[in-house]
Amino acid sequence: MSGYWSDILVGSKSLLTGMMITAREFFRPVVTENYPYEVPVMTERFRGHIELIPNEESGKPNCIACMACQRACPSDCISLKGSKKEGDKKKSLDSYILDFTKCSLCGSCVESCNFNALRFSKEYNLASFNKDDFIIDLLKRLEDQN
Amino acid sequence: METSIWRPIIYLVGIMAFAGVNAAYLGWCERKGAGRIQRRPGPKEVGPAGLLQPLADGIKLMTKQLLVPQGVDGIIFRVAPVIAMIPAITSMVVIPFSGNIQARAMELSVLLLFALASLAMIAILLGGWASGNKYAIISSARAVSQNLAYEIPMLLTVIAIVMISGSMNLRDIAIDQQGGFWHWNIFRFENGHFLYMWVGFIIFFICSIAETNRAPFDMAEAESELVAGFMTEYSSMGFGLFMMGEYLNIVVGACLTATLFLGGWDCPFGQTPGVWWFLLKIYILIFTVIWVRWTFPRTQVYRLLNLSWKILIPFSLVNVLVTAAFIKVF
Amino acid sequence: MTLPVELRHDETFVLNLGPQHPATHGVLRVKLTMDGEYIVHAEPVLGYIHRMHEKIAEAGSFPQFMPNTARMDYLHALAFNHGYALVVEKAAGIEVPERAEYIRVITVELNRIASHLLWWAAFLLDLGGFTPLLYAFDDREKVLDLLERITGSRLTYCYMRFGGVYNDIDDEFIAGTRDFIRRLRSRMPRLYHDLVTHNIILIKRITDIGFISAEQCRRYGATGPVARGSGIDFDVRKNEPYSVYPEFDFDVPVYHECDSMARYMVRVDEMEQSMRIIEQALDKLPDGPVQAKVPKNLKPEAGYYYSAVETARGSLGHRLVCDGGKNPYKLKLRSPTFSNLSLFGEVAEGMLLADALAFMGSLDLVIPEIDR
Amino acid sequence: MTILEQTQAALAPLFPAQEEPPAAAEPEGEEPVEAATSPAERRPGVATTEYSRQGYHLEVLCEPGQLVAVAEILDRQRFFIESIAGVDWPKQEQLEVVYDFTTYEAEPCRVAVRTVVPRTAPLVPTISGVFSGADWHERETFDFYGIIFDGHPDLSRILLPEDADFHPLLKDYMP
Repeated sequence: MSGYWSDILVGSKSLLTGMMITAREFFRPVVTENYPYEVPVMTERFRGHIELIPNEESGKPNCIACMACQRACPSDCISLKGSKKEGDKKKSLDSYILDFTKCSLCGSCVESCNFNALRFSKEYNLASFNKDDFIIDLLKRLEDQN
Repeated sequence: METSIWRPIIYLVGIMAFAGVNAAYLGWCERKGAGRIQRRPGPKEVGPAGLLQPLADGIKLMTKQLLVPQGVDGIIFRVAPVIAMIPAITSMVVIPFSGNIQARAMELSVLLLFALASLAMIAILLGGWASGNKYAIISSARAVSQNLAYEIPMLLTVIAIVMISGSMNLRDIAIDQQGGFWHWNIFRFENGHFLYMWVGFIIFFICSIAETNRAPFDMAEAESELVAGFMTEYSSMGFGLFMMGEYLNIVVGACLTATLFLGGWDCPFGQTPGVWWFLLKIYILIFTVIWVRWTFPRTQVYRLLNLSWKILIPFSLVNVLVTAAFIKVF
Repeated sequence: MTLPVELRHDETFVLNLGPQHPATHGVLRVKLTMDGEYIVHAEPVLGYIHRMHEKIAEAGSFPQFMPNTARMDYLHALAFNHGYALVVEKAAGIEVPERAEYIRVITVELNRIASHLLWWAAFLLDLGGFTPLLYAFDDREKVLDLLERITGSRLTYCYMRFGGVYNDIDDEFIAGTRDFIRRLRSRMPRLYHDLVTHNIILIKRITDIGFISAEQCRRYGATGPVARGSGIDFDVRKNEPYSVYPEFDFDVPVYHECDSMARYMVRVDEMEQSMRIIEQALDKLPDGPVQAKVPKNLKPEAGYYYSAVETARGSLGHRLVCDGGKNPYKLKLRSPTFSNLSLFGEVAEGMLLADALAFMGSLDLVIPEIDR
Repeated sequence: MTILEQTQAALAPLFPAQEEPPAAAEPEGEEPVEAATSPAERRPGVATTEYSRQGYHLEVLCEPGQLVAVAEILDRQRFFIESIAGVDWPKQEQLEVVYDFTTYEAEPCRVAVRTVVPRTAPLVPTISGVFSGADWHERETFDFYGIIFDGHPDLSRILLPEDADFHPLLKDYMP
């Protein structure tokens, strides 16, 4: 019987405490980020899809088509072609296609690159109705940016 | 007067409008309230502060197809949502919004309200049954046992009120409490003696939450157990009507609580009474219902019945006896 | 209190709980044979998001499987990273620099707090309380921000490397972590406990529900908070210390009630213990490199290897078989919830539907980890 | 006596022929190499392994027929089952099943039980009667490798669809 009364008393008190807590929260400011109006800043290490790093002087990609990233990729997202142009010492890039539909953003490619040619982009608004939008030509992307 | 024919029409339109606006905007209030409690803004895109959200929702629901799944009882399935609305709207007829705003002051209005409240449960039972969905049937069975269990303490507390007021007319009960908050049933002083009617008020309030199937007693909907309970198979306005019915039941419950315990349209400080006071009271009560919903987790079926049979019913019985004794002795 | 079942008649029916159901937190299907609201027989049906990670592991090289580990238990991804890194390091004999070990522990424990916070939120959601979910998410968001800062992603981290971690942590992360701990410590009693733990509805709802005896735990191989809620003092971090866990002073919360409330309390207490570990690790954090020299083409010696780590849900085992090649010859993942869930059928028998769902919530299921 | 020694002692009577040589004779480093390339070549027996390198203390190689007896001994020693892993050795025409046991006791002790069966007739007795938890693990191994666990109450697909007719973790399986 004592359990009965203490249940009622302790129980009612706990319920009132709970209501007081939600009441307190009711008057506190909202913490929601107003997403499309307030755009978050991505952290420095944010792993978006990859992009090519342009050479500081020439603006051309640093990539020398060594294929390390292609080999490192666990899901075969990357296909690139390179060739040695007339008069150049190193190979340069002909095409760099990222199949983002398969990418799991693991960053193995960036890690494998020894020539400072790849980095993560800060793009996170990736949504489309068309699957083909995610087969990204990084070379073209770089040219468009310049 | 020649207005006699207009009177029912005016009231009908008035009640319908009141019911419609309430059903629509309580949804908005609930979402806003829940949002604030959870420290998010709630609906805010459609119109200023999301005020047009109910309109958008309504249009969406009305333009959608009412899916009638194969194997359901077609007629009952379609009729059940309408049945859910009837008691909610009809109940409004006898509610005294103020001294002169009341559609019909019936002698037995309390009785009528309780009869109608039981009808709301029938709608849930029919809807769940007709769906032919196992979740829906479980939900209906729960709703029935719950409503049965909670009608008893609710009625018992009301009996105490009726004994004090000596009337089953809501208008008379409200008039009996005029003249400031110390006259209200909840704080009632009778011949210098304090009647512990706040116990009855708490019991009544808990029961009204349970009767309207609101959290933490929403056993019938229990979205994490029964998906959406009796509404699982409903789409479009079938779902919409159930939702409206639910909100209207809350409004009726709040009106009843305000009339029975909080002095109806009386001003707490003994000044000019009016409909505004009544509305203020019911919206405070409705807010409390929303507040409760977004604070607590759900109870369990047998805990719920335990609460009713082991705590609320004994307490309300004692409440009736004590009240009777007070009235007899003093 | 589980009520005794009395089958008065044999009118049972089958209720398919899932694969799409709010309480299964993913695509788990439970085939319930019901008598009214009582469960006569419960059989979980798995495999709706099975992705055959073990075959993928065999197809790629050792480092190439690392991203996949985070995709099994997406709530405690870093522990899966850690477990896989440990077994390969064991096989290949790689030494991990001390700073990297500390960073691993800090991040794994942060992730454990995030995981428990999410469990707490989702459990309350199972019980019909929606508001605690958003409070917990508010705190979890802080953890995710911290982890995003150093790992670059918010959920599927892929942060560990053989012989170390991907990136070093910075001062801002350390300050942020300390802030977070302070914040959670202050919110814990006032918000979490007062609102939920001491709430009479919750106490009545989950006390004595889902009784799992210690013997049952052993027969089914249950680990983690499920076992610890049944009075078994078993935590891989203590029993088989790995990484730098022996250097820290922390307790393993054990409750003997064997019910859902006990499991609830274990997890809530574990958050506090994780915070203690993080604080100590931050205090002791040594300087040095975070990545050892590891050969590019990793070819561990042939043999059988096993390694276990403690994830938020229990003991995660990696059984690795190498044949001397650059791919894992066989990688078997022992997922904790797979074993924990196998208890469900036996325990749920005779329970009410609502209680069974509360019990299921207390097991803390993460379906991709069960299905792998 | 430590749990390790107790278990070793309890398991010893099962392998009478092979009492003497176990851990003492062979140096640990090379043993797994041999074992991995040709699992069948080692004789049945109990051997300690190097915990710091391999992550478990005791390795039991047994005939499929001895499995239930081993499991019962481990059950009496209060072990619990962690996992069951299949391994395919197509060159040797063999399938191997690796059982992992461990204990809740404070002193760590992990036991791996390995057994091999011919690839053409992969029949292993079930231990789900001893450890209820083995039920699902055996179903999973059946699912992936097609190993039949004799006496299992419900040996059906668990992770793959019910109507799957392949065993994906076999090395010669190509999707």
